[in-house]
This record gives sequence, structure tokens and C-alpha cells, in this order.
Amino acid sequence: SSPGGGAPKAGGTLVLGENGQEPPCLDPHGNASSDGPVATVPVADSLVWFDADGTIEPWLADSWNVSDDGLTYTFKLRHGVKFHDGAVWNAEALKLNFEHMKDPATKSPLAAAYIAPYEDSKVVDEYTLEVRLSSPYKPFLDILSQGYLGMISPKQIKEAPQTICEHPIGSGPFIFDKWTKGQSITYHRNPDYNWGPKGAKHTGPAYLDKLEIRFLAEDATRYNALASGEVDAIDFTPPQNVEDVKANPELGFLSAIRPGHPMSFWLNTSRPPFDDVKVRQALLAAVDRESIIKGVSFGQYDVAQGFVTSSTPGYAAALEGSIAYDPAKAGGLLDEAGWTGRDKDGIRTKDGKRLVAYFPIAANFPAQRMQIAVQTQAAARKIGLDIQLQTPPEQELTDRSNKGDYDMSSGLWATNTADVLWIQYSSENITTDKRRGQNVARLRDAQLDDLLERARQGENPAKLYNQAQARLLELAPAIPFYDDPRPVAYQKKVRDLTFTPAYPSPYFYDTWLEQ
Amino acid sequence: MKRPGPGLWLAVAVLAVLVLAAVAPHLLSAQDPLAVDSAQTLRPPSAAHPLGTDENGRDVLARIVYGTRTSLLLGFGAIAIALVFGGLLGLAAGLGNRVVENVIMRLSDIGLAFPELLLALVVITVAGGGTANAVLAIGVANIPGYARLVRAQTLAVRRSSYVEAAHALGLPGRRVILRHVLPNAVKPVLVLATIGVGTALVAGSALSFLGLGTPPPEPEWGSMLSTARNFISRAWWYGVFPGAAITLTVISVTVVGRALRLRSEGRTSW
Amino acid sequence: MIRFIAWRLLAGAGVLWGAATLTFLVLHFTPGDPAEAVVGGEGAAPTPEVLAQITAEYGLDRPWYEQYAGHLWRIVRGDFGTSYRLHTPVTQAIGEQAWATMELALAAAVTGLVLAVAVALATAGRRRWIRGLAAGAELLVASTPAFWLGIVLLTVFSFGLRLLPATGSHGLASLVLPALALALPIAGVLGHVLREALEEVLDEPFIVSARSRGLADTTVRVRHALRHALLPLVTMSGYWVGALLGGAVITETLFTRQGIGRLLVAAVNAKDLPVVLGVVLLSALVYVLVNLVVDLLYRVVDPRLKEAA
Amino acid sequence: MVKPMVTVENLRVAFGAAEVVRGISFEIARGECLALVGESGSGKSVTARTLVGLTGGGARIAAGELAFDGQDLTALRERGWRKVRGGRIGFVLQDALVSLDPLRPVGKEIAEVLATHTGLTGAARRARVAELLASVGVPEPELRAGQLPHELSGGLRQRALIAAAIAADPELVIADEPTTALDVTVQAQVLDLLAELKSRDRSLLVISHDLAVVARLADRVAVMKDGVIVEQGPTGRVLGAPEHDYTKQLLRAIPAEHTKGTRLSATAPAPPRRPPGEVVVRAQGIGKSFGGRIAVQDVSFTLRAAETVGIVGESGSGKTTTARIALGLSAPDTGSVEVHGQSWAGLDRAARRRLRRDIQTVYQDTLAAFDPRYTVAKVLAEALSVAGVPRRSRRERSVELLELVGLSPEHLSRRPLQLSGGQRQRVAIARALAPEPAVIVCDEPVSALDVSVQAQVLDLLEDVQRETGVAYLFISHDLGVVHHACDRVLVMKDGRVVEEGPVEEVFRTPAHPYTRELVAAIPRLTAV
Ligand SMILES: Nc1ncnc2c1ncn2[C@@H]1O[C@H](COP(=O)(O)OP(=O)(O)OP(=O)(O)O)[C@@H](O)[C@H]1O
Ligand SMILES: Nc1ncnc2c1ncn2[C@@H]1O[C@H](COP(=O)(O)OP(=O)(O)OP(=O)(O)O)[C@@H](O)[C@H]1O
Ligand SMILES: [Mg+2]
Ligand SMILES: [Mg+2]
Ligand code: NI
Repeated sequence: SSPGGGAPKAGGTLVLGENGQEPPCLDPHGNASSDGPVATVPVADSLVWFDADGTIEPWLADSWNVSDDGLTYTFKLRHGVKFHDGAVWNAEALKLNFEHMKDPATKSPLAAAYIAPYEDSKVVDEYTLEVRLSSPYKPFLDILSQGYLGMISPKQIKEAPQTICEHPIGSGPFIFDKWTKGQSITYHRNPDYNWGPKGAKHTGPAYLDKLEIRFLAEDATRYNALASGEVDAIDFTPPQNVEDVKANPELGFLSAIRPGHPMSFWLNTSRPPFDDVKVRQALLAAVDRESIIKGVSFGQYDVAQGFVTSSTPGYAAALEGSIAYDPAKAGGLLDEAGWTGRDKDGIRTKDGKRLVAYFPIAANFPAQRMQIAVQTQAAARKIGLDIQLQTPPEQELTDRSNKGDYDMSSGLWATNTADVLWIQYSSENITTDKRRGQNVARLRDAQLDDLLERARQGENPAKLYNQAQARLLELAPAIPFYDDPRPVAYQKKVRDLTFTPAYPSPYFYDTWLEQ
Repeated sequence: MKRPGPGLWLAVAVLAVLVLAAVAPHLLSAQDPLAVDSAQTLRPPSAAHPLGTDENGRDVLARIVYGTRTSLLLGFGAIAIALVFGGLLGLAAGLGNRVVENVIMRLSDIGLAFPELLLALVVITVAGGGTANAVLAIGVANIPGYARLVRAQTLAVRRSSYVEAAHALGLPGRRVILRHVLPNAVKPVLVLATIGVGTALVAGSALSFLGLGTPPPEPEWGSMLSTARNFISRAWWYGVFPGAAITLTVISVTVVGRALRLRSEGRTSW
Repeated sequence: MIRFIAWRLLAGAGVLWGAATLTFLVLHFTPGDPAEAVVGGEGAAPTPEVLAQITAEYGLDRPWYEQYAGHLWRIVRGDFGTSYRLHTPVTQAIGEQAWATMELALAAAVTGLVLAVAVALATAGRRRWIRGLAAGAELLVASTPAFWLGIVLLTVFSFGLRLLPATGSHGLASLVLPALALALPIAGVLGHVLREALEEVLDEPFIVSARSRGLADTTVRVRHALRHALLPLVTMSGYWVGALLGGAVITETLFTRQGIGRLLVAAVNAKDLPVVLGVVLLSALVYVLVNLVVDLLYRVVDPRLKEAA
Repeated sequence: MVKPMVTVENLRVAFGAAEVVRGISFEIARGECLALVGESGSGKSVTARTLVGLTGGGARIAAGELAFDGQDLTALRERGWRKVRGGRIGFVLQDALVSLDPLRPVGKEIAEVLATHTGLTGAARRARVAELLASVGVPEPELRAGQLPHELSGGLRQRALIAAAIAADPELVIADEPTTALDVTVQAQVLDLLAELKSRDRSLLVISHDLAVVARLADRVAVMKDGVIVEQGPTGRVLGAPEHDYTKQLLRAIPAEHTKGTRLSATAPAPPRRPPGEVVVRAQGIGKSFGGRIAVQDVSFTLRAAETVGIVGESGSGKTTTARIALGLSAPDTGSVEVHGQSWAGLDRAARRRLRRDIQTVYQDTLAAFDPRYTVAKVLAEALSVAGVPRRSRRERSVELLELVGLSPEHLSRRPLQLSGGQRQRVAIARALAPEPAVIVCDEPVSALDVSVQAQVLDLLEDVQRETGVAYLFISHDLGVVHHACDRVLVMKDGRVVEEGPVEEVFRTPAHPYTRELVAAIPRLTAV
């Protein structure tokens, strides 16, 4: 949050320039885009608040109780909370929200999967709800603190669920005004608001009269809109402009590393050539991640040290530095793996087969990732591995990724728990006909499965996640590149702009404008 | 006939360089267009890199030179497809009976009414990304337009006295079409085609802008330009030079095309 | 005349039907499961129940001809359906975006035409260096991608001089740069064709004849030559209408304007058939109407055609 | 002495390196008519255009003096020219068929002059336009004023152009070949009109290749050749007692009744005539209408080998239409045409094509009749290929053909636009001769030729006929030419043949009133 003295003043409109990932639907439960929470959190409060240090604080729930078997959660809810349409926040409302997330008709792309173990719930009294899970699920509370699982008016869920996408009604500090698709979303202050999260700096209504989120997809446009004063703050400050921002006395800068899985290139471990751990390790050692990341981020990003980001609870700081750039070792590993031949282009061969890896990428592949891909490709070439970038059409890409028809794939997964490792690497999460999973590396390792499952069930997660990270370094199912930051830049007159740590995105409850 | 002016010679020279770049790029640039250097990203023009480097530390000059083949393929290939198929359809519509004409014209109406971008997306959806498909996409999207133009021309030429004179001479119909109708109907369309090479190149870069063009790391002017826009505030050279390559190509093609056309009509060139 | 218009409208309906059919076939038979697309994207993790729900709700499991007939029948009845992706009625989804695109396309069309005509009129048949300069400028803008032109315009007028807003679609000021970015390449092509045509016309004996009556040069150009030179532009209507609508996508993205171009791209990527059908039908309708108007104009410009019909 | 209206002294005009007008001088007094005559391409039109400052792009002009009514024309800027053009000098361009804006009603073109140079407004202007059109002999002037050029016949267009030129009642009227598209009756009317201008003290500069017209209108004549004036003087003197050889040659070359059977050009004597042979073309009751308007009705004729049949008649009377039907290029609504006893209607495509080789044509509009991209060599080679001449001997044969029509091998590489009108017409004749057909349909084959070249061509046609026995269907508005060249003649009016017979008979004792009118209107040089 911004430094400087003075008492907060109410009033004014803040305009935030967002990147172009405009959610197709503003129902928090109905979207999965990275701009989802920033747009829905002003409207919809969450059940609990996640603090930057990983502790869970009360918000719309005053307190909670977890049964010993980890299957029953009993929530005591806050009194006196009202939704923007006048509906009352109570146990029934929470139950309806859970059911709304699970309801296939909501077509939830994310929330439903996050609460997959949710079985049903029972209204104990007006403000007490007992939730039953089908299996122990330690990260349940962490997940509930994310904006994707914000609370929507029970009245709207019951009476007009089809309107939630267009016009979400929640209990948040801002009331939704208008969504000009492709352009902006506007909100105004909720004067009755008096139930801010524990982590907030103040109580009562928000300071800002109005809030506008403007979608500015082009990096250059977004940065210049800030520099020229057209907007008050921008999200996802382009790394090439961060230095300018920092050098500009009129601008402030705020950044947080997103918890979860770092931006990585996953290697498909279920088929050659990356079914051989030596080949994976070789590639990992062949890529000079340090210099690549420094170049593409103009020195702004931290190189990932493992398979969760440094801000994720359970991050194994002790393992830092385990991945080293060592092309010589890479060559040796490939020799060991039997890729000893060379063709005329210098690509390694084994039994007459070339060492090729196919890397299909999407049309809207971010420019930076493209840079990393190209430089990785160049590094791999040096050790005799031919990475072929392909641009199949979007739909074919989905088909191929569902079928496992690729050797490399890229991405990150932001979530505020080390359970992200279960999401990404548990053999249960390999996509099949029946189930879509996030185990893009298609890793199947009994030891890892066991560690992650046990951590999930609540048994000493700190230690288990540590072991899992160590195990992953051996398995090398991905090249982790950088810990994805959420860099926000703003005019100095914007004060107390903060993040929701659960899914770092700008949070405006405490924010005020110095005139 | 007037002697060709310096502009024409310049244009011919540019085209010659382009052809050389397409056929033997290594003669024009000693650098490897794919050689990544993470330590040398976005460097301004210097002795080592006359036109600077790109975001991956690659030599911009080498990428422009090596990108010539793909870029020219995109420009000329797409227009060739549009001209050949548009020309044939237009000719068929202009010469055929009412049924043929109506079928072709309504189909081309559908083609024109169908958003060009969607058409391109369709080709790419069906056939996948890549240069060849971008050529196909842009070419196909341009077919109906050329078909319409050629048909209009064919109708006019068909009614002209010299075609009638050719018939009156007792020439076989096929020969009249081939020798008289086709060349005269296509001639004015060529004006558009020379500039069309440029618009096709541009369309290719628009596809790159939408992520549907030539896949990396292959160099291609349009996709260079598209990537360069992200760095315009830091690296003007990255966008300006590929842009200049496109413009220079278009101007040269137009100038030479115009001179050839005027000469074939027996008029002097500028 | 009435018969002509009626016939053209009938043919137009055929064009709409053809475009709709093509759209359906393309979206249906290209790879990819729409259900996946609807909830797809990086960061999404739909559950099997959600996918099943989408498949059932949108009838994606029915044979293709049934789906085709279903969509067609729906549209014939005037019901454009609900967007798979946005969960809102298609009419609303398009309605929100259509005006912005129309506004942009109209502004660009007018700007482009006026520029092309003005430059061509001013330079056709002049000294060689003037013509060369104009031709060079035309080719420069015609061969500059709209997004690059847009970036340059933005850098100069918005970021540099801070004269005009960079983003949004409110008001006239925010229309200037996008309209220019869209209009300039089109003006380049049209101007080029127009000037070549003008130069041909200016050589005609009837121009000499008009001059011999003591008319001012401008009068000769505007009153006599321009009309003839406009004919090729009219023939090219298909090109520039397409260029306007196609170019709109790029311009909309760059300037963060609303518009059906971006809506279409997003819808195609998500296999959002109802929206794609809606946009295609709208743009086909615009094309049909513009073409009709253009053909009527053609008859005004070239009265020789009147009796031919 | 009164100041002359126009003074030209030592005028030189060059295009690029070629000087096309090489130092000519003349004067035109008030109320006087000067005629410029001479060879095609000798610089007549260029001289005329220079007087209104419209010589053309890239022209370099030098003159000792170039003055109009005492005003130095060389000093005029654009603004100054505007006052002179149209207002004080009316100009009728040579290319009447294409000198009107095809997209504007002709009335507007005339009104434009009035708007620019007179104070007339709205209704007054419209009334004046109608008056002007009537004065140049346009029937139904109000209706015509609203029509587009293509709705008017060539003659009407030429008259509209004249009306525009005289609209502002200019002091000088320059008329470049003002009567080429007119049949003799209308021509007479136009000449009367121009004569009337003269009587009102207006000056005239008339350019014509028709010496009869010149004789009737001009006070003085200047004869041009190769960019210089070779002879100049009072009309009677120049035409009656020419001094320069070229003038004498011109006068000799005029075809007319008294030249029949004689050589017009100074070439070797012709082979003996053949008697007419079997019938090669037989037209029976042919009729054709366009959109309800009858163009041709119940026309019948026969054409025998080695015979020339002429068709005369006013513009729009159906001459070209008849020819096209005879050629099988357009199908008659009624009746039939047989060539060599075979009816066009009864033949399939291949048979028609074979038959076409036997019946060739020379088009009225020679510029349009050639593929603009083709060189003369290609044009002729194509025609020879139809005749089955083997590829290797085509060039040789082409040269022969060109020499036959008075052109040289250097013209082989030219394209239609690079030829003068007269040269094009001769190439067209060469093309028609190439397949050695039995019949040639000639539609105005000599209209663009100055009399000396015209003479050569007419002689050539006759020679070929005597040698090969080819038959001609010969369309012309120049009755002198018809009289000279034809054995029999059809007189057409409003799509019907009103009179038919041996040419001597028809012209000497015309039976039909229209024919009588025609013959009476023939301008005769002897009338001077
Ligand atoms: N604009 C021009 N550019 C170049 N050469 C020209 C131009 N106009 C005329 N000429 C040339 O000047 C010469 C004289 O042409 P002009 O038109 O005066 O002939 P003319 O005496 O009127 O002949 P005709 O009786 O055939 O009309 C010709 O050789 C012609 O080719
Ligand atoms: N294709 C056509 N469409 C409509 N009307 C036509 C067509 N061809 C000829 N006509 C009309 O038929 C009539 C006869 O025309 P034609 O060309 O045969 O006249 P012509 O005797 O050759 O006249 P000219 O001496 O002016 O060449 C005219 O009224 C003309 O307008
Ligand atoms: Mg002349
Ligand atoms: Mg005729
Ligand atoms: Ni051109």
C-alpha cells in the first residue's frame, strides 16, 4: 500500500486499466479468467479472508469448525450482512451459493472443480451451516477465500440465476452499475457496507464514490494510458515499462507474486522423448533460465526455484538453487539416455529416430511466453533437441491437449495453496475421457501421489509438501521459469491500493484518492 | 516511347534485391536469423547488428532478409490464388449462360458477405496455422472480389467490337476467349493486383496480430511487425525496418507493374 | 425499379441463407467440442457434470442436420438464441456492440472516401513529382498494417501530444484515431485506383471539349472527370465494405473499442455458434444492403445502365 | 485595314523531339472563314487546339505571334483562357463521337457554356438550349436535351457539339471536321448554319478533308502537309487553279460520278474487269428490331461475285445493322441470309466458323475493332492463321498485305493506338483481305482517310476485285465514293430499302423523294 500521511478522504472515481482478459461472465462462479476476481471481488465478499502469511481470517463467516475426520465444516456466519438487493446473508444463502457453484447449469469452469469434494450441507440455524465433504480436503478454506467463490445474493440465485453473469448482485463494498462489454465495468459505493474483512484497514463503506475497470488489452496502450493520466492505475504493468514507472516520481508501483504454480513449460512424461527422466533433466539443465527471464522481463521477474512460487504457503525455501544451468551435464544426460547419434542438422538421434519435441501453442500465446519458447528452443537445439513450435487452431489444440498429443505445454496455475501440486501432478488429474485434469505433464508417480494425497487430507501438510517439492525436482516434469507477479502501477494520488492476497488482484475497499 | 525514369530503375533494383534475398539470403546477411542471444535483446542498430536486434537478441537485418521468401510468398501467393481462381470464376460467370452466371455470382456474394476475417479463421481452423495456410486463407478470402471484378470486365470485353471482329474472322471460340477476352478482362484487374500484393502482406500481418500467421521462430515481415508493436516505445528499429521492407516491396511492385502494363498497352510509362 | 429492388432483396435473402449455412457447417465440422470451448481456456477446470450439462442444454449431441434445422428454424422465427459463452441473448450481445462498429465503419468509410477523392482529384494528371509523392503516400498507407498505423497514431497523438484519448468508444474525440487508422489503408487503395482512373479519363476528348468551353480546371475535374473515375470505386464496393468490417477487428482491439469484430473473434474461438451466426447474418445483411445502395448509386452515376436493366 | 481576328505567325509545336507544326502563319479577318485542309497527320488539329490553349500534355509551343483580337494568347494564364474559351472562341473537336461526356445529358453540356459565359439562369437557360439545338437542326430539341450521348446517333452528337460551341455566340468558331458523321442532308443544314454565322461577322476556322465542304464554306483555304502550309489563298483560286503539286494531287483524288471507272491514284493500270459471277450472298426479307424499335425491315438484296453493292442512307437508317445480319453476327428477327447458298440460321457453330472465312468485314469503328494489346503483326498473323497460312510464311504475307494497302513493314510493330485513323482503317482492310474471302462487308471503309489516301484504298479495293473476284457490300455516307465504287446501290431510310438499282440510274434519275433529296444535297466542288 502506498506510503504517505494524511487521513483517508471519501469521494472520487478510480479508473483501473486492466489487461484484455475480460471475463465472459461476471458470475464469480461462472468464470475462470485471470481478470475475474478483480472484477467480481468489489461486488461479492468471500466467506473467509486469506492473509498474506497464509492464515485464514473471518469475513462473512465469523468462525468455523472442522471435524476431526476433516469431512464436516461448521460455519458460524456474520450477522447483519445485507446483499445489494436487500436479501439477508444467512446459512440458507451460503447453502444456495454452494449449490449454485455445483449446479451444472451454472456451467462453472472453475469453482465447481475447486469444491469438488462438497457433498451437501445442512442449515443448523439461521446463522449456522454444516457442510459435509465426500473426502477430506484440507485446502477447502483457502479455496473459499478466492474471488472465484464469492457470495452472490440468494434472491438472485433463486429468482433470476440467468442474470448473474450480466449483473452480479453481492454484498460487497461496491455495487455493480454497468458492464460495457469489451470496454469497461463500473461500480458505485455501497453506503450500507459495514462488514469488511479482518485484514482491511478500516470499517464502514469504501472511500471511493465510483470505480471503473477498463479493459486495455494492448500493453503499450495500457501503460501510456497511465502515463498520460487517462487512468489512475493499471494492472499487469508491462515489464518493459516497470523501470519507467519506478523512475517516474508521479507513479507508484505495487507488486505481489501470485501463489501457486510458476509459469512453466510442462513436459509430457507419458510419451517419448520426455517419458525418460534423463531427457527431462537434460532439458532443464540446458536452459539458462536466469538469463532468459532477465531478458524477457527486463529484469523484473524472479526465476522460479521449484514447482510452487515463493509466495505459496508451504514453499520449500531450503530447496532454492537446486535447478542449475549446466549444458555440459545436459549433454551427458542425453548420452546416458541413449541419444548418441547426430543427424546432419546436429539433432540427436537414437535408433534412427530424431530427438524431437512438439510444442503446440495457442493463437493468443502471450508475447513473453513466445520469447521464452523461442529461446528455450534455441537452447535445446544446442544440446541436440529439436523443439518444434506449432500453431494448430484453438479447437484442435484443446483436442490435442485432452488427448495428450503434445510434448510440451505451457502455463501457470494461481491458487493460494500448495495443493496446486495435487492439481498439477497427481495422477488422478491426468485428463481422461471422463475427467478433465490439470496434470498437463501427465506425471504418474506413486510416491508423489501418496505425498500429495496425504497432505490434502490434512496430515502435516508443511512437511509433506516439502517432500513433494523435493521429489518433483528429481522427476523434472516441467521447466519452471518464473514466479508470476501481479504488478500494479498507479498515480501517486491513489492511496492505500492493496491486493487480495488469496488471488492477488487489486482490491479497492481501503483505497482513497488524494485530490 | 519515353525512356524509363530513375524511379522505375530503382523499383527494378529493389525487386532484384528481393528476389536475391528470397533465393539466396545468405548472400545478403551473414547472420543466422534464428540465432538467439538472451544477452543482446532489443539493441539499437550498431556495427554488429546494422538494423538492431529483436526481443530475442536476433539480428533484425538477418530476419528481414531471411523473411523475404515467406513474406513474398504471402503477398504474391495469396494474390495469385485470388487472381487465378477469381479470374476463372469471373470469366466463367461473364461468358457462361444465365444459370452459370447466377450460381457463381450468388456464391461470390456469399463469399463477400461472409466476413473476410471469419473466412481466414475458417481456413486456419480447418487447415491449421502456418504460412501456407495464411496464404491460402488470404487468397481464398480475396477470390470473390476478384471474381466480381473479372466478371464485370469480361462482360464489357465480350461485347466489344474487337471480340466480335475475332469471331467474324472465323476464329474458334476457345481461342477468342484465350487470346482476346481473358487478357483484356484481366488487365484492369492487374492494377488492383499490384497493390493487392501489399494488402495481402498486410492481411498476413493482421493474421499474425491475431496470432494466426507464420509460426515462430520463422522470420516473416508481418509477424515481425506484429511483435514489434509491443516494444515500440523501446525499440523503434524493430518495427520501422520490417515496415519499410513491406512498403518498399509494394511500391516497387506497383511501379514495375504499372510500367509493364502501360507498355503492353502501347502507352509510354511514366 | 421496384422490381429490381425486390429481386435484389430476394437474392439477398439467399445470400443470408448461404452465409448462415456456411457458418454452421464450418463451425460444426471443424475439430473441437463446443462444450469444451464454452468453458475452456487456460485456468479453467470444468467438471464432467458441467460438460454434460452444456452438451445437453445446447443439443450438441443431436445429429448435425437436426442442429442445423434447429438453428435455421429459430432464426427464421426471429429468435437468434442465447450465446453459449456469454449466457445472454444474441440480440443483446450484438446490440451492445453493433453501434460502436457501425459508427467506426461509417466514420472510416467517409474519411477514407473523402481523403481518397480529395487526394486523387488534387494530384491526378499533375506534374510527375506531385503524382509520385501522392502515389508513394498512398502505397505507404495501403501497405502499412492497420495495427501499426494505429500504434503510430497513438504514439504521436495520444501518448506524445496527448491531443486525443487512446481508448474507449465515447464521443467524437475517441473516434478520431481509430477511424483514421481504419480509413487510411483503405483510402490508400481507393485513392490509387481512383487516380489511375482519373488520369485515364482526363485524357478523353470530352474533357478537352469541356475545357474548350472555358470551365475552370477544378470544375472539369469535379463535374466531368470524377464521375467517371468513381465507377471503378463502385465496382470495388465489395472490397471496401469487407475491408472496413475486417479491419474493424484490429482497430477495435488496438483502441479497446467495443465492436462486433472482437465479439466475432471471441465467439469463433469459443465455437459460440449462435453469436457467430448472428454476427455473420448481420454483416451479410449490411453487405447486401450496401450493395443494393451501391448498385442504385451506380445507376445514378452512370445513367446508361438504367435502360439496360 | 481592320485588325484581324486571329494572327498566327511562325507557329511551331513540338511533342517531345517531334516537331509536328513547323512554322506556319495565317490570319483570319472578322467575318471571314479560313479552311485548313491537307494530309492526315499534317498538324491541322494541333494548330486548332493551340488556338484555344489545349494543345495537349507535353507540347512545346513557339510563335512569332499568336494573337486573338489583338490579345497575345501566349501570355494567357489559366484564368485568362477561361474567359476566351467558350465565350469568345467556340471550339468543335474532331472526335465528335467521344467529345460529349457520356454520363451527362447533352443539354447540360450546352447549358454549361451558358452558365459560364452568360448571365442566363434556370429556365432561360433551358429555353436557350432548346433554341440552340433547333438551330443546328436537331429535331425535338427539348427531348434531346435530356438524353445521354449514347442515345443519340453520331450525327445528332456532332450537332449538339456544334450547338455548344456557338452557344455563347463567340466571335470565332473553330470547327475540326464538323461534318464527318453527317449524311449529306444534315451536312447541308450544318453548313448553312456556319455560313449564317459568317454573315453575322463571326470568324470561322474550318478543318475538313472534304474539299466540297470547304469549297462551299471557306473564303480562303490553307493547304497543310507535314506541318507546313504549302499553299494558301482565296478558295476559288486554290481549288480552281492550284499551284502546289500536293494540292493538285488532292483535287485529282476526289471520287465522284465523273471519276467512275478511272484510277484515282497515280498507280499502275488495273487488270481487266470481270463480269459479275454467281450469287454469293442472298438476303431475303430480313428484319430486326431493338426493344420494339424497328431498325431494319424487309430488306432483300443479292450480291454476286466480283460485284460491289453500295448501301447509302441517313445515319441510323439501318445500314450497319443490315451488314451485321449479312455477316451472321446478329440474327434477324425475320427473313434469312444465305452465303454460298447456306443459311446462317441452319448452321451449327463449326459450320458457321468455316463459312465466316468466306465473308470478312471492315468495321465502321476501327479503333474498337482491334484488340488494343495486339500489334499489327499479330492482328494480321491471326487473320492469316484462319486462312490456313502456315506459320513461317505469315510474316512475309503480312508485309505483302500491308504494302497492298499502302503501309510499310515498319507498321507491323505498332498497336492500334499508335496508328492514325487512316492507317488503322487500312490495317482493317488488310485484315479483311488476309483470308482471301469471297465477300467483304465494308462499313465506311474510307471515312477517316484524307482524299489522297482514300483514292489509293478505293483503287486497291477495285484491283483486288478484278484479280480475285471478291464481292463487296459497301456502306458509306459519301455519295461520291459510292458513285465511284459501286455497281448497284440500295438507298435506305428508316430501316427500309426505298430505292434500288444500278448506281448510275439511281443517282441520275432518282425515283424516290428521299433519294432525290440526297442527290440534291451532295456538295459539289464544281459548284465553286
Ligand atoms: N498529344 C499528342 N502527343 C503527341 N503527338 C501528338 C499529339 N497530338 C497530335 N500528335 C501528333 O501530331 C501530328 C499532327 O496531328 P493532328 O492531329 O494535328 O493531325 P491532323 O492534321 O488533324 O490529321 P487528321 O486529318 O488525321 O485529323 C500527328 O503526327 C500526331 O501523331
Ligand atoms: N445494339 C443495338 N441496340 C439498340 N439499338 C440499336 C442497336 N444497334 C443499332 N440500333 C439502332 O438501330 C438503328 C439502325 O442502326 P445502324 O447502326 O444500323 O445505323 P446505320 O445506318 O449504320 O447508321 P450510321 O450511318 O450512323 O452508322 C438505329 O436507330 C440504332 O439506334
Ligand atoms: Mg485532326
Ligand atoms: Mg453504321
Ligand atoms: Ni498502379
